[in-house]
Amino acid sequence: MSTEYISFLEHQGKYKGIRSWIFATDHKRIAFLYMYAIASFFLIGAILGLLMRIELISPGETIMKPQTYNGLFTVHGIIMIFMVVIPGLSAVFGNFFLPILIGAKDVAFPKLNLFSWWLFMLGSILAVASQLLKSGPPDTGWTFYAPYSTTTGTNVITATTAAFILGFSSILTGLNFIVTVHRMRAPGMKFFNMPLFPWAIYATAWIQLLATPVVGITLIMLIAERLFGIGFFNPDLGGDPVLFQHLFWIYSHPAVYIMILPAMGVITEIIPTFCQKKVYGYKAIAMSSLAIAGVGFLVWGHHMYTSGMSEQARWFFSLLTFLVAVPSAIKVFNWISTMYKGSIDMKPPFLFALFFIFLFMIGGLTGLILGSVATDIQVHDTSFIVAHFHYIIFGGMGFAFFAAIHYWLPKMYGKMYNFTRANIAAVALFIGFNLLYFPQFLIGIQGMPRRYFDYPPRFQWAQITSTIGGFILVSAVILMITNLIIGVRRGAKAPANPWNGTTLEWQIPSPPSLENFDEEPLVKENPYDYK
Amino acid sequence: MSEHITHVEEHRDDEASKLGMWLFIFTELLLFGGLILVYSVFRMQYPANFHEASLELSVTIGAINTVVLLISSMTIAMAITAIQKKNKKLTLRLISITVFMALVFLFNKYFEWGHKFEHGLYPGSDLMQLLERGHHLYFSLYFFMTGLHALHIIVGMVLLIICYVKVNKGSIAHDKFVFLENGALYWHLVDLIWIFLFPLLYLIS
Amino acid sequence: MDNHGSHITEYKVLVRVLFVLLLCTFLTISVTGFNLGAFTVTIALLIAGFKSYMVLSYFMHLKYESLLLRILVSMVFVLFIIIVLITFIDYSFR
Amino acid sequence: MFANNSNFVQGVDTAFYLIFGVAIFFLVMLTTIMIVFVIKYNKKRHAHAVQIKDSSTLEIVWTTIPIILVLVMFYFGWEGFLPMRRAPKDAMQVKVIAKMWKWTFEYPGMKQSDTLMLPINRAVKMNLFSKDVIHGFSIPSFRVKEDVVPGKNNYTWFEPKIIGNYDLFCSAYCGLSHSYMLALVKIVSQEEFDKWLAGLPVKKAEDNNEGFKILEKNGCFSCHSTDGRKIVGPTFKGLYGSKHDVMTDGVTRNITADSIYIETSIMDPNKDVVVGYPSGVMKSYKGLIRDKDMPKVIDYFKTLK
Ligand code: HEA
Ligand code: HEA
Ligand code: HEC
Ligand code: CUA
Ligand SMILES: [Cu+2]
Repeated sequence: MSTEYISFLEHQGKYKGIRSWIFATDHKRIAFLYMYAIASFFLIGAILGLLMRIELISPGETIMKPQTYNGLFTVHGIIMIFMVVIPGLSAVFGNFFLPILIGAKDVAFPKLNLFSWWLFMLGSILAVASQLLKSGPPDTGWTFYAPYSTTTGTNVITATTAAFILGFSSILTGLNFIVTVHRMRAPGMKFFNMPLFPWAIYATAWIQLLATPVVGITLIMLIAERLFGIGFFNPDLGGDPVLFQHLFWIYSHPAVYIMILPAMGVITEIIPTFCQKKVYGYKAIAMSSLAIAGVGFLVWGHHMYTSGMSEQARWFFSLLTFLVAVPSAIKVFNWISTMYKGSIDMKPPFLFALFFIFLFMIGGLTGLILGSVATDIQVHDTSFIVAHFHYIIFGGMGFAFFAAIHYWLPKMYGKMYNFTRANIAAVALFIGFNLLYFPQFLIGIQGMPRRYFDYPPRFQWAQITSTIGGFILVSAVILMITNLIIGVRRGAKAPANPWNGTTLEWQIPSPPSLENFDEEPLVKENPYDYK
Repeated sequence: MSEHITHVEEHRDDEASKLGMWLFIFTELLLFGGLILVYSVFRMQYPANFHEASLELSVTIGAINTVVLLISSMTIAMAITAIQKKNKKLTLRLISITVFMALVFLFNKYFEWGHKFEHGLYPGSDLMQLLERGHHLYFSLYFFMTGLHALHIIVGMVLLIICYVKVNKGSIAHDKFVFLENGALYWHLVDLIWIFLFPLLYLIS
Repeated sequence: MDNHGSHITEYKVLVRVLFVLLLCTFLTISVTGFNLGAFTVTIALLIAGFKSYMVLSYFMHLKYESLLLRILVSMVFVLFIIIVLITFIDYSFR
Repeated sequence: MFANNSNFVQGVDTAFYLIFGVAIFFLVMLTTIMIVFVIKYNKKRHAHAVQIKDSSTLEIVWTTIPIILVLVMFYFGWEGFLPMRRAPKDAMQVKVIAKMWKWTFEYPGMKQSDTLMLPINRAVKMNLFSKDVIHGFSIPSFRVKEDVVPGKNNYTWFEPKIIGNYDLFCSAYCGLSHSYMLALVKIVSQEEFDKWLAGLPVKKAEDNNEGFKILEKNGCFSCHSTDGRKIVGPTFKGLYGSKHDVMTDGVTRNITADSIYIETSIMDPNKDVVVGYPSGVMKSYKGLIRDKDMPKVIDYFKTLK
């Protein structure tokens, strides 16, 4: 059935215009839908973050009232976590490249895939609405800790409903991907012939599937608590606020691995390509993804060291937290070893990947400080935590996203972007990023609490540095995005295999045709088979 | 060109659908799992109160409902055997029995809940606020768990009714019955959850 | 793996399973009638566990499914039990 | 890096130094290796990649070493923490009462203070109580932090070692004025402390008004004063019977604060929002204050002339 090649972007389906997008069941179009939506939410979230930074530039009231600030970091957190980084890589690049990398025509359930996107939009709209509705933005922090969240007068119900729906969308995406990996691999492709990005997506999908229901039911309980006073979390009625924290983190710790595993997968694709070298320790990397996903379920209590948990629980959670760091360490070692004796081509995606490794190491290594009980007691709920997770989420997942878009954009749009500008943007991003978040580590150790609208003047030097860094960061992001947009609009035509990669996506034209493969793809023993 | 699109959509893989259904069942199990976790924590903290409060429930109604669900689970499993054996009429009959059983279950539940409501016992009621802590939590859990379960019964019923229509139309037949299989799986899930809810809520000593 | 060769569970097997399940239900109710202290819960849950095993294997045909699926199902139950146990590391020592 | 302000500083800081040491070592080492590779094996210098085989020995080595290292870190972290759970029996007991957004410290003999005054070199056990939501009791200089969870009797203890003034922060997010929920910790000599404690007035007997108790229990006084001060919300002093402007659905109107208005203000506070105050800050107390208690509350308001 070899028809002449028509890219999926030009392909004429049942619908025309915008409807050919929002009703598309093609995994590639859905990936684009996600990407545009997520990029817009990222923009909103980032602006909220920047507003917070401006507020914090000096002690006392600078540009807003405390209530506004409290609403800001809550909505910033909800948007960034539930609408940007959790769907981020897996819904965009997972959707686009998972089927291609395993030699499939689409995901297992294309309609369900579209449905997930619609749910995602519904949840997102609700989340944004919670910011605008009458009683004011939710002011609970993205963690919705009871009993504050059960008593505050703001739009908590709207926000939790939004999070619930977003969670449901995430579950369906995960379900779809698991079935895709099990049932849709091209003939001859065994599990251990899959590239490592599909492996990462597969491990992630299991977390999405198994952890998300727990937060779903927790949020429903929270809503019922507000509506009917069922009392599960209200100490006056015999409930237990700490139980809420358990339930919340049973999901939300695994969720941090939903964010980082696909990022690690992306990096694992990029490094071998630009080193022209087989990835080092294929099995170790694949297995460490599963190990992170599995052990990640057992460490949630490290967010609750100061909540008054039993000593035994603190002991257990601390021990397991340390152990879960080991598979991440293995991955870092493997990436660096892959560079050994490679032939390294410093193109923008690779530069982003290097920055990723550095920032991820800082984020992860400070995670060790948090895993140890004694030191976590000191820095819990301080800006040290804020720095830790921005390093690991934005520096990790964020930079991986940027790396991925620079890596795969030629394939997705069939166009090239300007490398010099991309490199400048990457370096500026890196500098701005470190200026923004590194000072937060320092004042965090000294005790600057997080979620503070106002602070003692002795911390101001760091806050100013941060804010300056924030502005550099914004400029860099704007530069990067402009460059990409120019590339897509007016860039040179991209060849099918611009980086000389070996995985399946590079064997088909850019952009791919509707069914990806016109003839059965050729599956290799080892996906990273460089000569 | 449009045959391309239809081609992608018509790709049929029964094993994939079934795997998908099983994965969905996993999420449902963990959804109730969260509730059971809450239940166990509170039961550990208020054992005596939970026992006293559970005496308010009628073991008889609970037991009848258990039997009803078990039977319905069997009939829907039989429906699959029947369709595999190309016995369309029997399949239809078995599905109707299952749906009927579901109605009986809901009917019982309705009376059970209604009875509580009459006594002013419902989430958010004044009486609830006056109860002892453990009793309050018990009844909150009771309403929450059985309520969510009843919701699943309703969803399952709708699924089974769709199955009925499809069997009738012939779009579910002996060589393509994965939809019925999935509907049945869902129904068994409802049964599975009840198997745990029954002793947890009704039989506390 | 393909559907056409899939297993057909005979009616009488299903009836027998139902019978066992009903028996178990009766057993649970009568067990909780006696006061065996902490054991009552354990026994009730063990019986419930057995019942769900029966439902899973026969009604849900798990017995005739691929090994992979069986492993996955048990994985989910094990995961849940582990989560409960870990939570109780906190609650039992408070 | 830190002065020895309390007995925990050493244990905690040892863990800090150790983990930071390992972290910096790995960060520097791996970054250097990475940079060296990038330069040395750049395409220009190294045009053809050399494919190397995986080595299981290497894999095992770099799995084992981190495992050993993390276990060591875990051990020191735990050793630094454990003493925090071993409060001496003879420690002085101080009850910490947290409510939105104020700390109160209750010393033996029903004496209350807003400042945490403590004698040097004496173990104190802080018994943490919250009247409303979760707060966080945190004194960074002493390396102590524990959440103040309503309905749960958490505690922490420490032994101050250096005379001086320290900050006490509320570390757990607790709403509007979370960042203003601060207190001063003053470490003084034993004599000075005794003198100060002796001079501290005994807590005044609870107001016996039923309505007061209800409002106290619901934490109204964290936002409303009874002495004319404006805190978060308007004062209750003279409220009953007064006339003032409120916004109802965006329209300003003048009302008289009668019992119906007060009841609406409590049950549906965002309906009539007092001009000059934010809406959405006060939550509805529907279900928390029962209807039959409402007359008592109103009666109490009447007493606040
Ligand atoms: C992408 C998200 C992400 C990821 C991957 C991680 C990864 C880790 N996190 Fe982080 N974390 C968050 C997101 C993330 N975290 C967020 C959002 C919060 C705050 C939530 C909130 O309260 O709002 C948080 C909070 C948080 C806490 C709670 C702090 C507190 O509130 O008191 C803790 C405590 O243990 C912790 C630990 C860790 C650890 C040990 C890892 C490990 O997995 C890291 C492993 C990586 C490495 C170790 C680095 C690479 C390895 C080497 C360079 C080799 C050398 C290594 C060794 C010798 C071991 N994190
Ligand atoms: C992915 C996660 C993510 C990301 C990317 C960010 C990004 C940013 N975050 Fe944060 N943040 C969180 C997740 C994230 N955040 C979470 C979970 C919390 C905790 C909330 C809580 O406590 O409950 C938090 C809390 C938090 C705080 C602490 C509040 C407090 O405790 O008091 C601060 C303070 O400065 C802050 C700042 C910022 C800034 C300045 C940015 C950014 O502004 C960084 C700069 C980036 C840009 C400015 C991009 C600009 C983009 C465009 C111009 C166009 C974009 C378009 C396309 C991509 C197409 N964030
Ligand atoms: C979180 C802070 C907060 C708490 C707690 C709080 N209030 Fe308020 N209250 C406010 C604010 C802000 C206003 C003004 C805005 C408005 O009218 O909604 C207000 C307004 C009022 C008014 C109207 C006052 C006037 O001058 O017209 C009454 C009456 C009132 N509150 C009663 C109560 C009672 C009773 C409680 C406790 C059961 C309580 N409040 C708890 C913040 C609070
Ligand atoms: Cu009290 Cu924050
Ligand atoms: Cu975590």
